[in-house]
Amino acid sequence: MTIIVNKETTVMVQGITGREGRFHTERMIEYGTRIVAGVTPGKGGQSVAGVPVYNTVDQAVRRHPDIDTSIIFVPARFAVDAFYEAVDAGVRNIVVITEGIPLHDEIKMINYARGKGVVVVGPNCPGVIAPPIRVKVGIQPARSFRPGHIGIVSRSGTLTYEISDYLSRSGYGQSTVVGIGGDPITGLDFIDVVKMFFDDPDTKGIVVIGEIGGDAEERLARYIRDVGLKKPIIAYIAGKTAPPGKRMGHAGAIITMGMGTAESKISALRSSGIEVALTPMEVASLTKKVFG
Amino acid sequence: MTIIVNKETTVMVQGITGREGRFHTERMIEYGTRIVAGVTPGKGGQSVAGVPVYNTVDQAVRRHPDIDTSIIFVPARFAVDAFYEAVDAGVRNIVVITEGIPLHDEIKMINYARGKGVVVVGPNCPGVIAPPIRVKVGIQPARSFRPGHIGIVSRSGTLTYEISDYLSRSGYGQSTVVGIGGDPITGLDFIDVVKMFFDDPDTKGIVVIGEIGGDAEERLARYIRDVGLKKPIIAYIAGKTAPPGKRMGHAGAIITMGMGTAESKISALRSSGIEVALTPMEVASLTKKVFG
Amino acid sequence: MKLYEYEGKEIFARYGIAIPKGRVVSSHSEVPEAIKYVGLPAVVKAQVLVGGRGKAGGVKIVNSVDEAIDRVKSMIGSSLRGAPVRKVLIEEAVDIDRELYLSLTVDRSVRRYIILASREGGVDIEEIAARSPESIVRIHIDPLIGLRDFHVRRLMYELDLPEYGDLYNIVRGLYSIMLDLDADLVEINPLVITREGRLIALDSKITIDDNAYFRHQEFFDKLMSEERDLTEEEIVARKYGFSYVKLDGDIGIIGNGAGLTMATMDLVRHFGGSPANFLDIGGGANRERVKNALSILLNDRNVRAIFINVYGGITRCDEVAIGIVEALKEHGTQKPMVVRLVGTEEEKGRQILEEHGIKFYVSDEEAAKAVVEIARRG
Amino acid sequence: MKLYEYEGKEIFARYGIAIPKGRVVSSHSEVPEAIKYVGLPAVVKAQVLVGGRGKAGGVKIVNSVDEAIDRVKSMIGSSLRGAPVRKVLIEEAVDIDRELYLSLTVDRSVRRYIILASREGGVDIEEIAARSPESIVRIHIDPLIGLRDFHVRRLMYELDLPEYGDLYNIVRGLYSIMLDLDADLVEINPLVITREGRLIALDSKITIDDNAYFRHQEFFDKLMSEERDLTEEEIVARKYGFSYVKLDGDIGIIGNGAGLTMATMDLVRHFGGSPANFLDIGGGANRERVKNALSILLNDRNVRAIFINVYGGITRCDEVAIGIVEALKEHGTQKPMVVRLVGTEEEKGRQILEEHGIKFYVSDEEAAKAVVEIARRG
Repeated sequence: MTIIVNKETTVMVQGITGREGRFHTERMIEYGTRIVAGVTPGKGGQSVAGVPVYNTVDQAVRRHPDIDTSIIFVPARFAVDAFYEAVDAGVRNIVVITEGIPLHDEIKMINYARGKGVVVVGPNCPGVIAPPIRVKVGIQPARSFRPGHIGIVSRSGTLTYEISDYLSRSGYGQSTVVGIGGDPITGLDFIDVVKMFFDDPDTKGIVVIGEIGGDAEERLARYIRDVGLKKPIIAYIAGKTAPPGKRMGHAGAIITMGMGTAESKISALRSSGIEVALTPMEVASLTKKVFG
Repeated sequence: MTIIVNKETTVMVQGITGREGRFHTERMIEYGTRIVAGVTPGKGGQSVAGVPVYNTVDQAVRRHPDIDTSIIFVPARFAVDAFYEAVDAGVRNIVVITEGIPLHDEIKMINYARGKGVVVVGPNCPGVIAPPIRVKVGIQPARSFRPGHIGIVSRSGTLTYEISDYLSRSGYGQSTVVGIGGDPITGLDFIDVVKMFFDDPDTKGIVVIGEIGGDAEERLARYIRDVGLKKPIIAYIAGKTAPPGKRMGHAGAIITMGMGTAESKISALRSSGIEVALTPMEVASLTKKVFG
Repeated sequence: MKLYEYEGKEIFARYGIAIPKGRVVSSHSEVPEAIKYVGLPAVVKAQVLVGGRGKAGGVKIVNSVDEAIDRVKSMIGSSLRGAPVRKVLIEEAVDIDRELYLSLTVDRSVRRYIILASREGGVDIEEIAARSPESIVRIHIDPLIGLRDFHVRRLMYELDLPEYGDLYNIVRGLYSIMLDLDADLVEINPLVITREGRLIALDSKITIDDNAYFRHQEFFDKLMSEERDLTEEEIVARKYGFSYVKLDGDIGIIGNGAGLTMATMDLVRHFGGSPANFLDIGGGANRERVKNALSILLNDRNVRAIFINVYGGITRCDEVAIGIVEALKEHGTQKPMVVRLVGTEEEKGRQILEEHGIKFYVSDEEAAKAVVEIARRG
Repeated sequence: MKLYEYEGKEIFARYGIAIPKGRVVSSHSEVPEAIKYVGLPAVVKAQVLVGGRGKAGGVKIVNSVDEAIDRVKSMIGSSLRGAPVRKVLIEEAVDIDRELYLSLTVDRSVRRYIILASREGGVDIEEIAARSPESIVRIHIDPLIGLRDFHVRRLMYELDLPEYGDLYNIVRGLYSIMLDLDADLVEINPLVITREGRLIALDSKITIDDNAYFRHQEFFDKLMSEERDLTEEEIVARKYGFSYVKLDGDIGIIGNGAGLTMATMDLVRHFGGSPANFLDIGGGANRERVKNALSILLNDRNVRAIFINVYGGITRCDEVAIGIVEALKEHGTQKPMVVRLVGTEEEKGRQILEEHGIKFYVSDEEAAKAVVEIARRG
């Protein structure tokens, strides 16, 4: 089994006719993802990589009622509308690749979608990839991933490819890899995804890739203290050398109010029995240590 | 068992120091309801019928963390705020007695609360009463009700007392009686409550008291056609003589767009195997016919 | 509360929805000035709140000032489907290419706002719904996110009008009006596309939620300062706070609670009688309220017998009884009456009635049979 | 983007939040006029965007025009905690009874807005949080229902200020500012209660979400037309769209993706080196972008060695390699460099580097060790 996506996952691409949408639609189809529809207002009737394009999400889901997942490539100023359009149409999973969505929009989008039970990956994220079933709803380079039993959840993009790559080369493939996104507000947090991995029989161990800022890692540590370490977890935290009060790229990566330092995260995770690697490569060696 | 309320139901009264709030707090306590707190801004520190009054719901629930239900007597223009205050504080059931809440407020309140999984009875309703456990969160006259196994769900107030009274006199007491309210938008509809009664082992039969306007009865009929008549249902529909296009008291009781006539409701219900009484008294005689 | 066409159009204009050039007149002496402003040919439209105005002759095209004066003269002071015409709207005649229907209201069954639209305008939506329900475009709006661009986009594609950028502003305007003014219906029928491709609201229908009065006091008071053709029901409702609806039968009905009052009407019909009205005195009515309610029916010439059916919850039977006695004292007992009184303070109430020789019933069915019998005997 | 105190206060005033009478001056010649307007004693406040201004001498009370001129003279053109002072705000001195802290921001961990307040104002909230966390009032606001009266009521009771009706307007004002301007922080510290019982915002701190630029283009452009004390980082970020942060080490870092770039910095530190910066070229960077990034570091005197760590996903290694080669051509190779290049088009990228004699690594750890060694040898 995998999480968020499965063998039946049927995908619609919002913003399919844009440069990025088009490129990644091709890559996702190549990888094996079942993409049945695209949406771009005004481009209805065209097709991209053999996928029919519709003017509205409503038209797409009426024509393809099996759509359960949407991936959004729409530029930031229109992404919010596209997002609500997908929720309104009853889509169950939404992957928001778009970066630069205003904070106040994000906070409302996510609260609204969670209230409807919709799973939101992102915004500002690489998406979800499940190597065992060759389903990719995202922009990840396929070469970094191998089928296997390690679940990865991460706040960053390239660093995840890097670590997955190390794991793959060390013989530890992945069950599902989820990039929850780098913005201060994300649809899923570490706890949500770790819970899913705990419940997934095909995931034997979990890698958590965190970074400074916020308290997502500390909350995960608290959660693990409460429910117990049901599967081995190995964590890596980026930003140990970052000074407080500075934004490190991601709007999220900022240390304020004395919170969110790498030290506080690492010590919280360790005190919950989670192994913490000090370098990306060490994630692979710790995994080896744990699984032999 | 009963629905919505149970033996542990612990109640807060919002607007407890008003005339109605005070009067019905006394009646509810007399009946047996566990009321632990009241809220009226500016009246914190007072007490009503031995119940301590707080300035904010937050203070009340922090002091009495066992509060799970709120009943709102606050006047219409402040009721919306009181309602959100209760949802925000994590109360699980909210009974809104207040009538005259603007439609646009109601539609937002109810959508919001349902998204949070909060059970809303009303607005503009008599509340919930469960004679077997002597819990009343509402304004019903206790004398009309007897403990028993008939679940009643109704859009009106006095008509419900009337029918309950007939049932009580005929030897059919009630498990729980729910007045969902007479406004066009209500927190619960017939389907919600009938489902609960189907799941309640102590409810043997169900009485549905409908009226003209809207399509709540037709939707119930459709639902029963889909899931089957798991317990006997007897219905009564008020407004058979009402002309179209006129509002009959309740904002809800209006026939428009060719919809919501008594005839359409009665025939929909009957075609789903639901017995329909033609007079209030006949509800009792049909009950006798069904249960012998 | 319903707004007149011209009132609704003033609001449309404020929200950037195009309307025809127009002037409201309340006397034919204002017509030349109005025609000068709107030009010829023009349309004169009687301002009433009832439906079916066009079929009843309330809308006419005029080609000269004299014709306009004649039309206005014959309209003002007349009555249209029972409603008095006090004002007439004179508008430029618009060059119509197509007529659409567009409205925003609440779909109670799914607890959402709904955009209703049709490529057939100018016709009653209920007629369209009856004739070809599939031709009505229905787009729901979740109140938690409100109107979004995608709703309008859907509407445009479903109406096959993607080129009309104006439609965005119109739908946004309707939505803002609905929320800002607490309207429960905002309708444009027809919304016309002119030969030049402009979208213009040819009519307006706005209904305001009375419950929201406290938020718009000034606006409501301004509306009420206009002479409005309120129905008798509305006047009574505003004066006493009752829910009152006149019907064409001869048995007057008073009940407490809308459901019970409707059930009472139904019971009378069930036993062969014919209700003259619906009158709900509401919960917790005191003697004064009961007296006022009864007075309305005692003064109604169509009412031959009266049936008072009260189930006392918050309402106390003794208060009801006293109210009845006082009303009868004031009016004398010109009309036969059947009283059914149960519930809170039932004993006291009955005692009061007995002392004044008023018969009462415990069973609603017996009471209904009795009042039907009385009315039949006349 | 951070707003200056005076800019924030202009916004406060527009939203009905009381502020002291004040004038902004950018030269001492404007002082007499300003003092005439605000009266004496007055407060002169250097306008900078860094914290701790008071402790650094940026706020002074003056009792005469001459004193005010002296203070302004010494402030303007000076620098406060590294920030140049270009403007000074001159305000009436307010008769303070109590000082409070009040702000609105986003609590990311629960995805809600949060009102933060304290009965202790004028102090850094982080200090209060560290010293007595329980004294901070925290009230969450669900974005789906927004600010409601009950939130403010809670705040008033928790601050023990139920008599201050003004607080409603202030909190409503802050909330509207936050939403209308896409602010992620709106802070009043201190919010003072005067001896006459008025509530006045003595300071302002507003930070605007840069992502919302498209909604406020005019406003942002107006702000940017003012000379602002932008940091070098902000200037670079605005010019090239990089995320760039200067640090005090000597190894320049370039990465693609914030997480990977931070991890690269950490790796350098892990092996005993000291990063000179954080520079994230983002996803899908082309040669131009890589060249610009490298130029920044080549021009930085503190940088002794450069570590480029790219994991190509959307980013193509060949583009990165070409960018590096071009930057070196332009600058000459004054600085030692370690390149680690893997991922999309890795082979092509390596080939280009090899052709130009640039050494590259496959392992990030080896690359990090190498660059630390190079920097150490100097």
